[in-house]
Amino acid sequence: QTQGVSDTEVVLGSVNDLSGIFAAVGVPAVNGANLKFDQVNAAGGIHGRQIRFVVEDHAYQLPKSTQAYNKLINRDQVFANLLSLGTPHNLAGFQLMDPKGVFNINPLTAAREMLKEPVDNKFTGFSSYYDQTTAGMRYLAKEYGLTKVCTMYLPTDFGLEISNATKEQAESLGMTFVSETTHKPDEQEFVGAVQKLRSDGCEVVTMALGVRAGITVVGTAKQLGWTDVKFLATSAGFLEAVAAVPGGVTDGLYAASGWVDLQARRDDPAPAKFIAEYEAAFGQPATGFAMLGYNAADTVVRALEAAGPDLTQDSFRAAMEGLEYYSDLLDTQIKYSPENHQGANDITISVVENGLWKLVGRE
Amino acid sequence: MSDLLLEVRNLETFYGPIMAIRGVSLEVRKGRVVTVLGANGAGKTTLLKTISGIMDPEKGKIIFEGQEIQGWEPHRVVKAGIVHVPEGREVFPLLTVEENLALGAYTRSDKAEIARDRDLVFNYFPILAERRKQEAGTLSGGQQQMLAIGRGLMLRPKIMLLDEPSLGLSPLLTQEIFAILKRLNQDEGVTMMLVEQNAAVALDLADDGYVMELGRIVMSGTADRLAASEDIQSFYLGHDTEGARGERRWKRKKTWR
Amino acid sequence: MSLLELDSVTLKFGGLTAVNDLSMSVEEGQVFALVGPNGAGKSTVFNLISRFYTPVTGSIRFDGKDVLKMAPHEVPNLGIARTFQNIELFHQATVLQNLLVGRHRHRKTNMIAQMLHLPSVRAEEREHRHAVEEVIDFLDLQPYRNSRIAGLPYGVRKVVELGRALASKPRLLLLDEPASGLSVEETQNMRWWIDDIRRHMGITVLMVEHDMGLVGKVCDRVLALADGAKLAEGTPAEVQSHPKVIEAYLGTNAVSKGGKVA
Amino acid sequence: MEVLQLLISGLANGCVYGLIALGFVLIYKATEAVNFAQGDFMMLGAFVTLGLVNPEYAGIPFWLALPLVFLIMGVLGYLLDIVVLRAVFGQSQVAVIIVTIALGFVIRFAVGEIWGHEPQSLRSPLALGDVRIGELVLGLADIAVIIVTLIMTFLLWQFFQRTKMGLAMQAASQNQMAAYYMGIPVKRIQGMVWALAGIVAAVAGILYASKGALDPTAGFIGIKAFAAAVIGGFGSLPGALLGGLIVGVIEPFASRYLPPGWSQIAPYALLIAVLLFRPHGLFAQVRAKKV
Amino acid sequence: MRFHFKTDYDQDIRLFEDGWTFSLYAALLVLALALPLMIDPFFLGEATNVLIWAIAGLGLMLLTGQTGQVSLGHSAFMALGCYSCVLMMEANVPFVLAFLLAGVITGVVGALIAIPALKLHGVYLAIATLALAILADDIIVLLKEWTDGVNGKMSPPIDLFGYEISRWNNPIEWYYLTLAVVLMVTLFYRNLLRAPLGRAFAAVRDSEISAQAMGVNVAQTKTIAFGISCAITGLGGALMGLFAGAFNNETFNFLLSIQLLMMIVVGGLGFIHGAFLGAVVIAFLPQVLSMTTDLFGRGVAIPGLESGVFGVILILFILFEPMGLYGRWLKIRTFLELFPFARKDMFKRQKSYLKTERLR
Ligand SMILES: Nc1ncnc2c1ncn2[C@@H]1O[C@H](COP(=O)(O)OP(=O)(O)OP(=O)(O)O)[C@@H](O)[C@H]1O
Ligand SMILES: Nc1ncnc2c1ncn2[C@@H]1O[C@H](COP(=O)(O)OP(=O)(O)OP(=O)(O)O)[C@@H](O)[C@H]1O
Ligand SMILES: [Mg+2]
Ligand SMILES: [Mg+2]
Repeated sequence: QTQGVSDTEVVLGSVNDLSGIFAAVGVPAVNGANLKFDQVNAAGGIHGRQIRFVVEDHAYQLPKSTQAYNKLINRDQVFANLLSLGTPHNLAGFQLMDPKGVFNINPLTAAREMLKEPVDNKFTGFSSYYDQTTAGMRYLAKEYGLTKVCTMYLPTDFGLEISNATKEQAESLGMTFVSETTHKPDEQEFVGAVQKLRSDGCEVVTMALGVRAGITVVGTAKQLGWTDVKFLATSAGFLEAVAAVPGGVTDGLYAASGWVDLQARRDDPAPAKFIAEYEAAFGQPATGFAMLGYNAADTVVRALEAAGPDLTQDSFRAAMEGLEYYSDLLDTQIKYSPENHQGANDITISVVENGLWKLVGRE
Repeated sequence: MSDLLLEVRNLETFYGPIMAIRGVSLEVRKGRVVTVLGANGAGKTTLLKTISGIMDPEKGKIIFEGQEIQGWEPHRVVKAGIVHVPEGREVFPLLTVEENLALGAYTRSDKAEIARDRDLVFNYFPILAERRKQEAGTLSGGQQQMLAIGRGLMLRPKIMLLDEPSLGLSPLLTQEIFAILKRLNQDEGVTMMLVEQNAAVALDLADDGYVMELGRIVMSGTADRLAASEDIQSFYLGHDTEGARGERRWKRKKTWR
Repeated sequence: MSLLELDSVTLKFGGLTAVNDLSMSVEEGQVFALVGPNGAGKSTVFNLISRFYTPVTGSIRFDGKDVLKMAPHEVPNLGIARTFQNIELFHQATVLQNLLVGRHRHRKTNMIAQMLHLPSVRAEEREHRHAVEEVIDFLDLQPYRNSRIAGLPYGVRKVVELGRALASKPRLLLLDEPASGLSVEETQNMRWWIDDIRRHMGITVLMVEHDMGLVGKVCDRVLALADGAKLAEGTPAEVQSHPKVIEAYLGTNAVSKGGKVA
Repeated sequence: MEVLQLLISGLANGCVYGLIALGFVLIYKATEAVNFAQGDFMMLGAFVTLGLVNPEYAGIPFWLALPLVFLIMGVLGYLLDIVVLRAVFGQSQVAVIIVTIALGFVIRFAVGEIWGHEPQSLRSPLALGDVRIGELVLGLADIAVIIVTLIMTFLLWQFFQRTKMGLAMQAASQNQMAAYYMGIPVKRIQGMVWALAGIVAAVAGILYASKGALDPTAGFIGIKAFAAAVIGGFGSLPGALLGGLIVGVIEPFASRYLPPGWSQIAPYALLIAVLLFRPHGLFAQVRAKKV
Repeated sequence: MRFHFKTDYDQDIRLFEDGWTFSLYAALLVLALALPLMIDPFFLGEATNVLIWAIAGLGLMLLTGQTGQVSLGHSAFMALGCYSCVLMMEANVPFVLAFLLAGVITGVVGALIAIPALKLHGVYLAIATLALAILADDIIVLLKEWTDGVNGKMSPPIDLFGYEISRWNNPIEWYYLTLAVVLMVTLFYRNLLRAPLGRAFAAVRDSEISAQAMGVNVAQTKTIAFGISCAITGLGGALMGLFAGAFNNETFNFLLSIQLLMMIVVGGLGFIHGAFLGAVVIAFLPQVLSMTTDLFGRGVAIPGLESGVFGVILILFILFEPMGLYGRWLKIRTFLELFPFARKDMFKRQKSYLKTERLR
């Protein structure tokens, strides 16, 4: 008997941030996944099994997340977790999941440790922040010949990934690392930081900030008349709301990410369908993270289907490792293999133009 | 009786499970001074607090000018014309003397009259005028007591409930206070209910009196009658300290128990 | 040598001279009263002795030791206990606990021993309790032993405060208006208590009191204060008949709870 | 020039803290309660405005919406007092602290439910446009913040200093029983001050939202405003403003001149330093008790 | 109704008032000891969690409930306890020693911090300590050589005299370990309360001026209270970190301090029982909420529902009984004891009024 699997049901879990500082990421992602699962369940489930998706809120706090993992794994007996948010939170969860072989699929963190040993039960959805940042810097260096790179970051796992990428990869890209500033999530005034980076002569600034802060930084730089600089965000800042700030405040902001922006493609058939379905279900506009959530659920569903009626941890792993398809929702190719547990390797580079993200490059 | 101003009927007040007032009834007639005597913990303070709405009674009625006022919020009671000069001063410690007095006139709006009354208070207690800018919390105990009384006067009440007005005042000032109260009563017709440990002066000023013990009224009558009672004389006036009790340390039994 | 000596002590609050070049001395075994109009500086003198205030000039000595060199919490260790005019009890605690705090200066065990509740701690606790029960018996506080201060009438609180001071077994007791708010009967009790405190316990008493009846009966010596300076000093009778005291303090028609005074 | 720019931006920044701190102080001065939800009040005020003004919601013209916002927030503050705070009237301050913290949770939840968790921008006429004086740049919103804060502080200060109601509020905070003895309707007055705090929060929220994006966690800057109020001497209105300015100014300077990792510590380190030397803040409201 | 006829001072000094009370607590202890036999590992983990919260709560209770100082900085001391314990364990200090030393270190640091903080009262102390809690987060990041900054540390398994205890392999042993710490802390706490130091705490809380006049060194007493409080909380923090399996700077976020304060108020400020009742509420409520939402089917995950409902429940708790759960229990008990003589509105709150705390 496989944990979390019965003849009529397969239990999936997620430990997410529904009320903490990353609720803007966690909530739409969970909604997106729910949308997909509801559709699948309504259509009769997979091999006769309904999907039960249990979501726990950790509000971005570690002790709460262990509590949540304990509940999901020991009480709800989940088969797999998906979309779990936060690097340390996931790492703590591995301690419980690894001994039981519970899968961790497409966690909502782009940290490289998401594929640490034992890698058997771990799958990620898209490129890491590290790779995204590197790709973004490469693009800007090539396109504009910029060489002086700086970073602004929150002292969190997320911030550290991006600042490390900036510092470690600058040289290999023919750039020099010049300066850095750190911030707190509740900061709202960036004149000092922007002045500092400006006087240090930064040409590219990688950003690992909260969404609200990121918008303010770009706005402040504009206000102070600092125009000969490129700000580069990652998938964490790759949100419609950032592009849609009135007055063109964020115009010219770059973002490197693992997918192509949803709103920019809202007239294409797959995104249009998703946007309509999502808005009908939740009464809120669909966002990139909703799309990610939907896609992760889709990946799991495909694997469950491929694993066949006899669902075990081994059959599921084999199914995941054989998955290969083009996601027209994300506009990226998804391919897993026994050697590669990272689904999408594409990195997209976009820039804000007229209130929308415009795709300018792809790796 | 048309000149009945305040009437308390069968009042019971509790502190949680503790019954502090056990069915008290009393009457205060317009223009009279009524004193309530009683030992420690008899419930005098509780009685006054219940009348002024600071505490809620559980049973019974308080009728002021024909209106039932029990259970009212205290500020409404004040508006109706009852002012309570509390035990233990209760001044506003971080406000100046002047501001404390100004608050006494909170319910009034006639500026000229207020100014006149304030000058009157300053006239009664010149030290307050001298210290008008001092924070009330730094006044000496007696000075705070003067302020509390002065503040009560500023309200221009129909009836004043005075809880131990002479507490901590010098003998000279005690005499002056009682002279002032007498004047207020006689010239301005202010009715008073007076709780006072200094029974001699209280009975001297009062027209009627009640004696409370353990939450009940045990004796009542005109002040003169009470003053003549043997029990009152020995327990509240201390007449026999030198005589009957003398250097004896045991106490005589109270006959009303 | 006197037990307590104040030598030309002066204290100012801003422009106000609350105590003005005051000298006084209290002999061992005396009951000494400080009287004077409201705001004369009597409580301030107490606060100076308790080290809540530091005088601008002058010295305060207790049993030859310089009180001004002590921190406020060290003063009780000299054997000085006090009560407050406006009652400062630990209002959330019971009477018993209040009195036990009075024993604080007699504690012997340290924190670790107390945490482990070693036998020495228990022995000490019994000892404190014994001392406190004596005070309770003396002041007739038995009915209130386990009542919280918050629910006690004013008069009882005054007595509890006296008890708390007594529990510390002081050599000098400072009483700020011990009889204010007490009825005649209770004032009489207070008189006997003060007498016993002096006679049987051998404690010197310095008190502030407006009830001249009480002062006349229990005090050996009276000092009248006005505007922070000495007005008169002597036996109760001498001070009470001093014309300046009558004018500034007593009035011509002084009454005390126990009847007419003069 | 750079220094001047930092200073001016810092002042504008500090005024936002000052405005929130004003809300804290207001309630403290009149009730001695500490409202830990004031930051969330501000956030709520901003979202209410956003809900009324932004085209994707009600789309009412900004200036027309303002009185409506004040009304809504005032009523909310008053209701809050009636429904929640009156039940703990006369109870220890810790109870009020817990209640307001919990209230913050509820407000954050409700706002997230109604307006979502993604950052949004208020369509405020103040958000657009800068003012340039030589090399100095200031947003319109910054200037508005400075002016409004100065006016509000002055008005509130005068209100407490000069009016009968202000005096009664102070009295009610110092001794509720005695205030009742004076005929002051203590509970009603407290309700009014909560309503007033709601309005002040709305003003702060509107100005805050005009300066940048807004999301339900914006209320957390209340903590810095708290630090500001304490530095100023909790309970002093000019102190709140001064504290806000100090915290606001130290921030840009710290991030400009301190090494990364240290700059964010500055406001809190400053708070601790101030308290070390002035335990009750710059305009201390605490006195030694006379016995 | 039980009557107490006291014939001996020891009756007031003893831990238990009488045989009845003693048997009550003995039964409780037996129940606690037998708990692992009765519930599954998941709930046992939750029970352990409750006990850990209770330890941390007892620490804050000593300071806030007994001495009257409100601290919002205790998350910093939990962090200190946790990091110091784990660092020592990593340096091969035996667990028992590392654990106790972690308490001592936290206590000493707490006392040192208390010395300047002593001049502060009420809101000022609360905010200064809140600043401390916020700073702790940054300091952990700055000390990344030791603390591994934001990446955090994995908790090493506990080696108890050669016997390994790990959270996932032997939850029962973990539970007993926690229970032992709880018993020790509770006993120390009780002992303090019935000794001069405990009375000095209460004296400082109620009136600093008269405490001073009774010879209580207010500064020293507060320092000691702060120190002991921090030590206990540090132990709680160490257990919390070890139990969580992994921890970093955000684990001991200032929100933890706020939860801790909520916990002791909801439980009943000033009572040892309050810390436990509060811990049950704080640790179990989220679980209960998430189980109830599971019960109602998955539906649409409502973001932040948990903290929203949590807030509402806390508000209701306080409105229903500002004295906390234990206060309510005391009333119920009195009612039952007096039955049938209790009046219905015996516990109706008489109006109460506050006076300023700005006078010291
Ligand atoms: N807060 C309280 N909680 C419980 N009981 C109280 C409370 N306040 C007073 N009591 C009880 O109520 C009774 C009456 O007290 P009250 O203060 O009215 O007496 P009093 O006559 O004014 O005494 P005193 O002359 O000493 O001022 C007392 O027995 C007291 O024990
Ligand atoms: N902290 C202070 N600040 C300013 N003035 C003060 C302060 N403390 C006392 N005073 C003033 O000093 C004078 C002496 O006060 P004190 O309390 O000693 O008087 P007292 O003799 O005890 O009077 P009472 O009999 O009324 O208690 C008073 O005028 C008082 O207003
Ligand atoms: Mg009384
Ligand atoms: Mg005095």
